Amino acid sequence: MNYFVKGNPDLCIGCRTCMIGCVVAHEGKHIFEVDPDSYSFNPKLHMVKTANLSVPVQCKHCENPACMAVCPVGAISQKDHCIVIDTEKCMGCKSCMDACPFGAINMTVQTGKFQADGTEKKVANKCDLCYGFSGGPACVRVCPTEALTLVTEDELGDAMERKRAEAARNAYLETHPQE
Amino acid sequence: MKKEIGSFVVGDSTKCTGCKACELACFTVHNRKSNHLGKTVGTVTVPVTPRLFLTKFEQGCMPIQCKHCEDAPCLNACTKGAISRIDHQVIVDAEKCIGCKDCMQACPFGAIALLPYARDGRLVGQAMSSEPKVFASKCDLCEGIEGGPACVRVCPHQALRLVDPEAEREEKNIRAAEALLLTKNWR
Amino acid sequence: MGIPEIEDAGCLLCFGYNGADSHPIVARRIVRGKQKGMKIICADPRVTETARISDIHLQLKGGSNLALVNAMANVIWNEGLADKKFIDEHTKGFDEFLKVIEKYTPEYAEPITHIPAETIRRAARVYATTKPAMILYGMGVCQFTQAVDVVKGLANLALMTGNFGGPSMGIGPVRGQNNVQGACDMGALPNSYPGYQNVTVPEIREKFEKAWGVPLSDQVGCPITHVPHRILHEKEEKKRIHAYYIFGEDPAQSDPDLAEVREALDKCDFVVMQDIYMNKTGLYADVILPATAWGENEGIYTCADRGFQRVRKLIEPEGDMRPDWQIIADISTAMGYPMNYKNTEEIWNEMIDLCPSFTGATYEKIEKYGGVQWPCRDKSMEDKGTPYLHKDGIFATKDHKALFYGTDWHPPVELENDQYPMTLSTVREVGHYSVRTMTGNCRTLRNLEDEPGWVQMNTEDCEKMNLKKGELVKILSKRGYCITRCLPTDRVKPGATYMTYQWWIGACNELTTAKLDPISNTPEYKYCACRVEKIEDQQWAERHVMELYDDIRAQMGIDTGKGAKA
Amino acid sequence: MIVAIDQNICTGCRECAEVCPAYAIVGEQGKPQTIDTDRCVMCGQCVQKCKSYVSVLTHGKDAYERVKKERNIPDSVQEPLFAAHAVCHLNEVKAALADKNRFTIVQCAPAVRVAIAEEFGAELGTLTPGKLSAALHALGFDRVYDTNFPADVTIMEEGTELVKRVTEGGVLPMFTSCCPAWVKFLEDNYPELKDHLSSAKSPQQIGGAIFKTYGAQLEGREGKDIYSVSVMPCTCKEFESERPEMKDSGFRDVDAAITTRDLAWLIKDMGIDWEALDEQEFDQPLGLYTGAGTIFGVTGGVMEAAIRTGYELVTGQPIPDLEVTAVRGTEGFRTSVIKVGDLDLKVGVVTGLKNVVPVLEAVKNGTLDLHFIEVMTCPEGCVSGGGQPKLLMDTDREEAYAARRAATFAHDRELAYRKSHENPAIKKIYEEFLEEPNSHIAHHLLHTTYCNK
Repeated sequence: MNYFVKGNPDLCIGCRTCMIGCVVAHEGKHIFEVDPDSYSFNPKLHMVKTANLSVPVQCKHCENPACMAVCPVGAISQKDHCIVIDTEKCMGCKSCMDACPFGAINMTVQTGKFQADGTEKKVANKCDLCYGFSGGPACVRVCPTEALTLVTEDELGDAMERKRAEAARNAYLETHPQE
Repeated sequence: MKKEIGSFVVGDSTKCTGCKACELACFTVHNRKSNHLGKTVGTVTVPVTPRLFLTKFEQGCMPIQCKHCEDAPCLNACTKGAISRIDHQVIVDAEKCIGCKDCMQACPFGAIALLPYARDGRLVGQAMSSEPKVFASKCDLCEGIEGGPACVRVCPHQALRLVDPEAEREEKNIRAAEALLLTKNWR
Repeated sequence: MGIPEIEDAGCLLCFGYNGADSHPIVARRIVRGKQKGMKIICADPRVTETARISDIHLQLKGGSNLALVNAMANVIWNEGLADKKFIDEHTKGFDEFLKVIEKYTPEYAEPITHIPAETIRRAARVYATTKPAMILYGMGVCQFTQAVDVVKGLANLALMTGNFGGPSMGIGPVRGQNNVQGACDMGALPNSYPGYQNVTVPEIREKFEKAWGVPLSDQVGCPITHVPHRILHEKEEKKRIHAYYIFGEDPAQSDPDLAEVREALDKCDFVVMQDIYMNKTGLYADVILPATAWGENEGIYTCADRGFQRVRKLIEPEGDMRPDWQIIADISTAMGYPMNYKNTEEIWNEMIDLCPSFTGATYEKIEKYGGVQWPCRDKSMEDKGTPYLHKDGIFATKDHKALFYGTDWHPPVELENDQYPMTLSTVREVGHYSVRTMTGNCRTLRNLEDEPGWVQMNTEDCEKMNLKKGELVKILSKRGYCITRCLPTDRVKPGATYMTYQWWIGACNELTTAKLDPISNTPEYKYCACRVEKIEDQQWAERHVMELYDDIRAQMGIDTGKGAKA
Repeated sequence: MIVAIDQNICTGCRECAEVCPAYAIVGEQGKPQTIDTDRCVMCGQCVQKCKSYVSVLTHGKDAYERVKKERNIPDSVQEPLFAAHAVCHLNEVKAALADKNRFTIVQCAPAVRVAIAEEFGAELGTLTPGKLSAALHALGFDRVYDTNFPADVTIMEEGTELVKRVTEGGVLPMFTSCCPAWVKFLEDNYPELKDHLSSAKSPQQIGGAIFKTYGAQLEGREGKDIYSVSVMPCTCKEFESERPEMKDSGFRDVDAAITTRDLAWLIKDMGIDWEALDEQEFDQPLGLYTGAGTIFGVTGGVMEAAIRTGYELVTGQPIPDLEVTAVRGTEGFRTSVIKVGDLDLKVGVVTGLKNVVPVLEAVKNGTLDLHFIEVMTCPEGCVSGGGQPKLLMDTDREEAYAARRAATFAHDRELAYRKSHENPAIKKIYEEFLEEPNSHIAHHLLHTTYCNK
């Protein structure tokens, strides 16, 4: 099963540290020291604030990802529990963006890269669970209120098992009220 | 200051009947001025050159048109500089196009066709050939045409949709966030 | 009380304080408190993050604070929820207070606050019956012309429920800016020497004269908010201000009624600006003194909970700049009073020896314990400072009794009218701090939000005006206008608008009123009448904003070649 | 075959089936469709709707020229061709025009003059009777007459018939019979109600019968020498002209019925510059017409024209309000009661053939209390006919119909005579030839009974 990071609206304070953490992780820690035009500020998760909730939304790393299915150039693939975009292959057609029901994919400028007519090159951008970096997803690590968790197969499986057992116990008690 | 990306039109094969009203409307609005089209068929004197293409496949049909890619292969492939990005949209300059077919090969959607080029109600000819000049015909999102994409407007089944990708993404974000409210106690 | 105590309170009354946007680290304590079962009552006209997770959200109409506070006191008394024993043993003036709050029934307060009477009752009951109950308040209380009265009103609630003198209770201001507490502690107030020692008390003056070897004035100085008046309109020649030395402050951005501030800076004979980056005030300065920034400095900051903390230097400053303390020492020396401090500790030691409440807070202790909350009077390692004040109900008055202080509510100064039918309140946004001298120069944060900022408006209001998210709008008051982006949100009530004050172009202080609280001299940033206008030609507006931005950067000498550069 | 679907071009979208009032289009979704000719009423709405054009991309470079040839379309035509189409008869007409021995008479229907200019780039609903007449003259027709004149005759005949049926107890309600698609629909689906149809022929056929008799007399010729063409907004008129009943002049009354679109092709094919044409009158006397004849082109127009005349026939008084707005409108079925002296004339107007089914059911059940019902097959009457200029974009449809309707009413208002019985040419033809409405000769030439199929 693919892993994914999910936010808990009860804990989130909407501070967007996760977004900054995401950029810092993906661009390397030196972004505070280098020319601002030399790096891309492309958070891979999006803070949503409505009247009654604040929470970041990011890729669910679906098991049957629509984004992967629609990509005409095979730039989206499954790797070690996550769905990743190969930005070298991506040509910014936005099909995946249109296909994703969560709005987890956006198009971002690739700093320093241009199209043939000199305009900015933009490619698809989404959570890659900090694929290839040590320490796991940066957003989870930097959240001041621990509102983000990495959901793994084991954890989800355990939770489901626990819930099933609870449901079974409850059903049993229904027919054996004396116990 | 705002970061923007290009809009595009997408078809919905579950609604499309394949009537080609979109193709005809596309041709009509794009040739209204350049080829003096009126409102009726009788005013047309040039071949129909749509910028989107009704496509049949095993399970149904739908129009296919340009996605206005943000790193557009057609644009990058065009050695003649006939394709450029104007107001976030990928636009072909038909006058500059020499019909080299590179853009067609680069486009993974087949969203470009080489079609006869007409001006002032007449096909444009070329020296040393009886064949008319052609141009790379692709969706320009009805740039400069009042009312926005004609295909979307004329579709009798609302099978075409103009996508504002960023706005739609934000809306989908909200729905996803609301789902998180329901799943927050997943453990 | 200390910030860490928040999460252990039984009940938190969060009043006019938006932790998530102002201090995420404090907000974290609130979230943790919620997880531990803390009841949260949030009084705020907006749905803040705290309001969102609160048990009761008192979404009051802006400018009705005291009516709400008095009504809560009224309910607590009338429903017999007051701690009579505490009142009898530890307080004075309760009977006079009762007379004031008598008329503030919830029904009386309902039309003023726009909160249903029953909700006020519910909140008062929860506050009075859940122990320990803590009150946090912020600029939503302080930035009104009736500010000090409301602080006292909140203290009244804590007093009448016996919520003083123990952990996780009492009333705590969560100060607006980092080290603003430190600035006050160090005497950056018109009326006090370091350690809140009044300049008008002869013995204190003499103590400082002796220590510093110079004669000192016995006159209270001029509050910052009086400066424009003292430059522009002061009749008495002797009182008129001719020179203005500003450091770590950007009045041309952060003070109300910017047009007046600019006029004052223009007319002022001599302006010195000392800051880490160029700012709006710097455009009017005769002399600019570049100072080092937080990572290049070392010294002590004071947290909102009176906690002294060490700040250490991370990197060596590059270029022509010095730490603030060195600049001051050099200027002082140049003006004929030599200051030859070798380091900050030397200054600190001189200061704590002159301030009885700070005397015990040595560098050694702060290092060892990670922080010391004053009062800390003894240098022995046993005196670890004071996590919460008024222990056992013993107050810092002569007779150790707290004084009830009741006042009537009065409305804000500038109310909505036909010409300006909406209200404007200035607020904070997380990620950008104060006047953007710090965060505005952080590229990463500027990527998150940049000029010209946003005006938060209710979605209905936006629909009525056909305003879309991100559209540029003009917002005006009778003092001025600015251009900013529209942010439709259901978190604010119809008729109200909110803007953050750090943007150069979306400078909401062009609109704010300079009317002050009579005691604190704090302006009414949280309430003035305004109007929002749609801009039909958005392309023009986008261009105009870009030109303004380039223009300001050019004036400040910032490279405008491609994007703002620090 | 008059209306057909080209199997090679049809994409199977079945948009035409949506507009077909006779459920005559059969086929699987996504596969080429065919027309069930037994059901088809040839109204041509499918032709108007079809957008599946002959495409270079889909059908190849040579497809366009091939299809044009297959359909006998003039070579000069360059406009898009579609899967659903009306069969073109222009070759015969062109041959007749070229034949010096034939005396060619043309008539054109009221709705043609408010639409044909669209095919030359004019605004929707541009009114051009003068240019239309000039173009027909330029094409070489020996006489350019007008269907509006026989429309006035229709009113005299049909109005008289109605008065008789109402006063003498005939079959009621009486249906109009001007619309051949409607007549065929009734014959196919409700043959038992045939007696409800007015026996008066449609204006086209009345014109045809008159031109080869009275018309021939006026020219001092014989009917056999005359080649009679009609220009119609309608694809079904050709079917009507081919009906075996329509030979009362002794010959086929109308030799060819072409559509507005066909005429535009012909004008272009003959190299006539529409823009440069000077306005010309229709030829006299059989081209003199009234506003009543003109409004036949819009839904409710026949009814309104009939009332304008019927009122005076019954009461002997001029109608107080000439414009009978009560019967105007575009709803599918609308009824009103018109005070005609002591009589409360209960009338109904149906437009859009699908809307007639409940009306017919009610007539069958005897639950419909009306005297006179006008039925037109096309959505808003003949202005929206299947032979009219075809819109490139259906989003213009509403505007097109409204503009053509408005132009028709504007034409009515500007004409010298607005009631059929006041038309001097009508008075003259009854004096000289027809004697009186519903006379024996009128009955012979101008009325019919539709034979059982």
